[in-house]
Amino acid sequence: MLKTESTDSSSQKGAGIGGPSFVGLSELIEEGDTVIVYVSFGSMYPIVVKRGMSITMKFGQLRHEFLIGKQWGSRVTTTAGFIHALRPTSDLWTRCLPKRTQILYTPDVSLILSLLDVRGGSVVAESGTGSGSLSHALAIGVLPDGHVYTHDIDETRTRKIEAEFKEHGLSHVTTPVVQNVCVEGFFVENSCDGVFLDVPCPWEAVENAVRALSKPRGGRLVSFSPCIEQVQRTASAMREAGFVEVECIEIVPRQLMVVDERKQSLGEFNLHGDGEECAPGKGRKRKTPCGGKDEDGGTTTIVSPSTQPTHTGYLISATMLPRL
Amino acid sequence: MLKTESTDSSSQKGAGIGGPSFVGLSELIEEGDTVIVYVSFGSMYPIVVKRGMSITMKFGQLRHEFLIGKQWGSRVTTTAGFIHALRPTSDLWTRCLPKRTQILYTPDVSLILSLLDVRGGSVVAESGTGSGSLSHALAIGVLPDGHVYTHDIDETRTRKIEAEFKEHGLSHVTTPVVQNVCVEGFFVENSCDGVFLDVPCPWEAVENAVRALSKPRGGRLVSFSPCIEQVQRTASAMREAGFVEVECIEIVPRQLMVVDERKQSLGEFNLHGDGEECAPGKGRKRKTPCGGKDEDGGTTTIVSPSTQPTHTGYLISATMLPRL
Amino acid sequence: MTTIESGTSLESAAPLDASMPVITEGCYAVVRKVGGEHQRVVRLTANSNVLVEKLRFEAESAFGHPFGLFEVIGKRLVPATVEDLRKRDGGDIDMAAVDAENIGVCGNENGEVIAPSAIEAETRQALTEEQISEMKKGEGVSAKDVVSKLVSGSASFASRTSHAKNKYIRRKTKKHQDRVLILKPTIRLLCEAYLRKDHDRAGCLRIDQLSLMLHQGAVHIGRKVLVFDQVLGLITSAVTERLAGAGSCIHLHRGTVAQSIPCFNSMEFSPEILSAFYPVRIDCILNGFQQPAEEGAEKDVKMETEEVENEADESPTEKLSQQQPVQHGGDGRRRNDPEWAAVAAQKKAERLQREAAGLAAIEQGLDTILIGSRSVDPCSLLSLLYSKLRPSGNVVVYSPTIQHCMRAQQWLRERGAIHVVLSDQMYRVQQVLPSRTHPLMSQMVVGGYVLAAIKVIGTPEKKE
Amino acid sequence: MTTIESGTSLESAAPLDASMPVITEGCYAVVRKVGGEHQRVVRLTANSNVLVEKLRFEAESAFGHPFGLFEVIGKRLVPATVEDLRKRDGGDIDMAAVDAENIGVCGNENGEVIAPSAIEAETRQALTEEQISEMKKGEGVSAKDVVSKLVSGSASFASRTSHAKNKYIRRKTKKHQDRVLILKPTIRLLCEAYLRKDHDRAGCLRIDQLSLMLHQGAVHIGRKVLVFDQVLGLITSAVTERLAGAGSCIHLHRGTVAQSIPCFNSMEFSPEILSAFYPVRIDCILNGFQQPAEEGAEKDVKMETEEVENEADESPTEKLSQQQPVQHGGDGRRRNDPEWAAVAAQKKAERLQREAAGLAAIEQGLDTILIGSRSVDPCSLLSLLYSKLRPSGNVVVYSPTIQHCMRAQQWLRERGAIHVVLSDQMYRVQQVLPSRTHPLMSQMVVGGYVLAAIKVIGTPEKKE
Repeated sequence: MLKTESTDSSSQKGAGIGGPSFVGLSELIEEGDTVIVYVSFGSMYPIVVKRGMSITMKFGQLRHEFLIGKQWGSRVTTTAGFIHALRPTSDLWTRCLPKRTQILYTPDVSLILSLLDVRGGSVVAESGTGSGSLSHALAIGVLPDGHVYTHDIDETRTRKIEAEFKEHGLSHVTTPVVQNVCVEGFFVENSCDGVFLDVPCPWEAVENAVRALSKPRGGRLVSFSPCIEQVQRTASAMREAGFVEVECIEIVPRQLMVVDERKQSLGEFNLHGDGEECAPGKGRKRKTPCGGKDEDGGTTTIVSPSTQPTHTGYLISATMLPRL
Repeated sequence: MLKTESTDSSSQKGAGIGGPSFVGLSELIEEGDTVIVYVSFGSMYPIVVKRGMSITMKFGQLRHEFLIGKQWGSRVTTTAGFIHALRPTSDLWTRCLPKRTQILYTPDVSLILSLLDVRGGSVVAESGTGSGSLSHALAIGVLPDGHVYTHDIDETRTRKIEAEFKEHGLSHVTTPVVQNVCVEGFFVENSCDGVFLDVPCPWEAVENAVRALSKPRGGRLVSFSPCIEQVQRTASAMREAGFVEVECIEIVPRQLMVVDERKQSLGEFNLHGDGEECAPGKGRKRKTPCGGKDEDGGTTTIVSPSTQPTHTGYLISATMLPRL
Repeated sequence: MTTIESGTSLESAAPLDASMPVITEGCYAVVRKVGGEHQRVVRLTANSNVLVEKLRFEAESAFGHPFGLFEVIGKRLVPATVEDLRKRDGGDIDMAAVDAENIGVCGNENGEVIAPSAIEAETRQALTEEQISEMKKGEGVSAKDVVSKLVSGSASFASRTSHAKNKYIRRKTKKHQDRVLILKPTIRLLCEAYLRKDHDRAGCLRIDQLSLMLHQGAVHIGRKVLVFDQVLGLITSAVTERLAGAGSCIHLHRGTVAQSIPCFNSMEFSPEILSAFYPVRIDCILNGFQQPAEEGAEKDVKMETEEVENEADESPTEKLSQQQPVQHGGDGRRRNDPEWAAVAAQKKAERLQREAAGLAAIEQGLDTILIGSRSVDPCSLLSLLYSKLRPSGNVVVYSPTIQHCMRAQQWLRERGAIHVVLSDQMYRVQQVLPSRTHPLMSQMVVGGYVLAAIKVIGTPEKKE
Repeated sequence: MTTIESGTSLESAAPLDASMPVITEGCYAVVRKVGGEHQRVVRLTANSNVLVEKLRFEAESAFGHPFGLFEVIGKRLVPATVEDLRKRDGGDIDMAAVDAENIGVCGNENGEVIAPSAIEAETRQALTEEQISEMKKGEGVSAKDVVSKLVSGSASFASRTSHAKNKYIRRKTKKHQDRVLILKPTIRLLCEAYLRKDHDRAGCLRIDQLSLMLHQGAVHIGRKVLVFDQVLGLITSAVTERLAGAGSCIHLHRGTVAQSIPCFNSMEFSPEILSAFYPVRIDCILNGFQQPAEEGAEKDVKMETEEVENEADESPTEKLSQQQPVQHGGDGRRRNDPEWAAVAAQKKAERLQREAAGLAAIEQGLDTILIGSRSVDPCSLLSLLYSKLRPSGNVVVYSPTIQHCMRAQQWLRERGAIHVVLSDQMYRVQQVLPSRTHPLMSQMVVGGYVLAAIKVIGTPEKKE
């Protein structure tokens, strides 16, 4: 469906704050910027704009040239339709990043930042890096002068996130590391305001997390686990390690859609039916017959789509108090 | 708050179908009937009507005499207000029964009946009896010619449910038994269409449940457990015992209230505030000022009360296929 | 079913009920692949094939066997027992409620992270899809055989952790599963099947909310229950079953005969149970609870014969007059056939008589009104029916549209109804597997709202 | 906070940041009993007592100590460490997220059911409430001592299963807990505290939905974010923090000065962070994004002095001009005092200048509009503000009222906004204890709806 002719983007720009892409707020799209090519809801592609390149999507081709000098948010014509050129944000990036692993999605990512008390200047350690969905949010959150140490056991993934951070103007606040935090510990000690774990056996990393956290400032530990068995062992390990306020939260988002309310009287139904008989199994957009008069056409909400994510994982969080 | 002068109701009537109380549908209230004295939402008391008795509630006293001959559903005056005399139903009974233990509430009770495929004529075994919330629903569900064997280790509870069944016209379809199903097994073998477990270690009763279920007809096993650890062991035991379609469900009801929508324009808010400043912390019923004109006063729903049950237990259900 | 006399344990007694339910030609069944996610409601007719999640078998091969577990071997069903399969193949045969997509990165028992290379290697499979397909066509090759071939064909299997091995086998077994459950329809199974098939037409009504309606509506034997069912007959079926032949399920319907209630038909109720079922035309309700005068015999007879032709399978009342299933006329029968017209006329007379009885029951006073609405405003029903509800009677309104329930609540409150409760509920399936217990990652999340209330008398109506 | 240079591990290095946060007189703190369910936001002033879940202590005894864990001994706080307490008393000190009422019938380790007599016996306690109360008044008697006395006073303790014993101790310890956490306010803590205190005034805004707003609104340094905050300043605080002093948080407010934002005040932002905070009167927005002309100096000065008198604690901008906390005039100061009037006049000039800068920022183009509404229709805000949003800018609307979000969604769709997402979410706390893991039995279940969208250009507006 998506074919991009440029996979190598060795452009070296964008290392400073206020630079391009994720943090910058320039009026116009420049070469080297990351642009989210938004086709439709749920269908968008990130590209790094480079003259001579083009992107081919299901509904047409687009030459990067056409984007340069355009205002962010512009509608741009492709060979067979149009797209919108959006400024990259952490939320959009999560929705279209190149997936190398299971990733954390926006509802969890945003809550994790709050559970870690992330703010400008925070020092945060994360493992594993995965595809960098959370890593981007953390990096943007600790700007201008905090730091994110992101650990993964896989060198390929680490190198990829390093390149992405460079492209996105986030290198100066990030350090990707190939390191198994369960075995080798974290890259820094007595330094962090927050530690985040998304590893198969988080309980093995809890003691190392204690070492990573700043002693004088204290800090927060957050762990994400899909299964309750992991939660149980991790919570015990946290209590054992001296954390307080150990709490386990689950959130389940629900996407809603605004639709016209179906409303007819019994008489109307008796006369005309409910419009189902004619077109069985044809989805939501059926018109409910109500005998000509379109009386109080209210709206209502439905959950849509009908099947949605109902679980991603449990978030266990805890506080390490300042230690003298 | 509630003081009833009559605790002994040794009336022997009501053993047949179409008799009084729970199953009967007579027009008028008679002596010996169980009546739900409904004061207000969340406040109701079950009584067995007996001449000469009276019930004293927070808002007044009511002599049983006044109920006799009244139509069910009537408003009846008390010394300091009024009540409604309601026909007992399984749902109302659950809300006001004498609690001897933790009980199962309507959402779980109703789903359990469906998970057990309860219908007229079903033979069902239950343990423990507890306060008989589910037992009543089961007994009514298997009418006219099914049977409910309800087991408990506590003789007091068993004797009480026996008396209640008599009072409620459900004796002929019920057999309360003092028996530990984990150790001694169920009262009947090769007989049941459904077995329900609400015991601390349900996994210990699974093999006995298999024996209780009808071999030629097969049947359903449902177990209720508050903690996930119980669920894990029970599910394993079920699979081990040859059940199929082992499924664990959790339901969380949410009570909603219809209220006026708060809606004002920015200008109205700027001029009048939102009505909060005057009466901080005074609950929901604040009036949002909107400058006189009461424009499109729509309604909306809120969850109310703000704190609600968010977990009762997990329901594990499974099917035992017919065995030759 | 038989009630057992209390007083003694029945160790080694003979089966109490020898009528083990058996699959017969033309019967309805709920078919589900073991560990599969979908269940289908099918009518098992001779010469028909049943397809469920890519597994196909000949319906005819099920006839005469008890409902239960089967293996599919070369499109034929072979009865199986859980015990035998477990003895033969080991492990648990049940894999329902397992996330299909729950793959991702995972650790081994020692908590070590598995390098992604191990996961990517999963695709390094010596067997091609065609070869697998070929294997399965051959008779006698079970899913187990396919999976063990897949395991030996996997380049990376040996290098995996045992946790990962377990997962791989589970997933592959599920995919190539050749076991099928053929179950007698129950309200529970039908509710799930129709919700999955078309949740919109089923009004998003889940089994938990259907159960709640029955319970808050106090539906039990002897009660007169009026049902407005825009949800494929789910409510009508459940009520009819609960009445167990005593009381009345008064079912309002459009047109001449009850229609759009496939669930009701699939339940194949016995005549005894059906004796409590009273279909009544909405026309009658709108006509002041009177059967409308005949408009034109010509048109009516035409409709009646059309009904006999087209709705034969759909009409649930026919069993009332005959113990044996009706042999429906083939396509060859002509509308003008006088014999056919006589049948139609008799059916019509029976139908009208039944309807009259239903209307009489309404006049005696209803114990419960159950409304399961999709498009019809419940207030439009309540304004016609509420006066027929006996005091202390129950009304329960279900709708996937909150506004329906909000308006109905206001309507009922204005008329002094008490114990008014509006609720929705979350319903979530948990995967329960050793070390992998969590709610399913993705599920159907539709549902509706249930409004319950009790009618009382003696309360002055509130002014609005 | 300091960034560590990458490249080497820092084993046994000295603390990087010696500025361990310390409790000072007049500072805000979040106070919570260990294992307690409620947290309170308090300002710790000399001579004040703090009461939290029946535990009372003198605020003054905390001054000079770092934020953290304390024991209350005779109304005085004594700093404690988790390590010491665990050494001394054993067990885990943390009992948050445990159901208080989760008692009921329960089995022992061998799965035997406990006879109800054992449970009822719990009330057979030799110690009276008065005796317990007396014990706790005496200095040096810790919760642990109380509990051990309770255990020896319990007639049935010995006969219990060890599971039941464990439960009993846990429950009693929780009740008589004398340990308290005094924490520096964070957005997370404030959000929880205010939601519990008055969920209605907090607009039912939970931390997960607040976080989602920030994220979908792409709030980060450098952005110009307009905030309409009817939720006690939760959104304004979170945005101001995220901007870290770079960018603009333009806060719309009623009246002369920003009001009803207690969360903002509790955060005690540094002047550096506050430099990105621009309060702007709604009057200006309604006046075509212009500061309204002065109406009457008399009234204005009166308001200004009232502000100085009454809203001193509430006014968040004052720190901008002074590094040190302002010493507010006592009640004795008179409104007509010329010195006082001069202070008021200067404050007013600063305020107007700041507001002008905020209005200028709006004119330059907003990157994000965040609306957290309780009563104000979001469309009424969008119709004024949307034109000021830059293309590719984000708008996020939160409201506890779905209709607000529904109308806003339609409004945005009509103007061609893309990536329009409307959502709510379930939020549930799990109790995680050995063999007793389950969601809390009862929780606050309020919440709201989050609507997010992105503005684009070049799209023809849809006709409606």
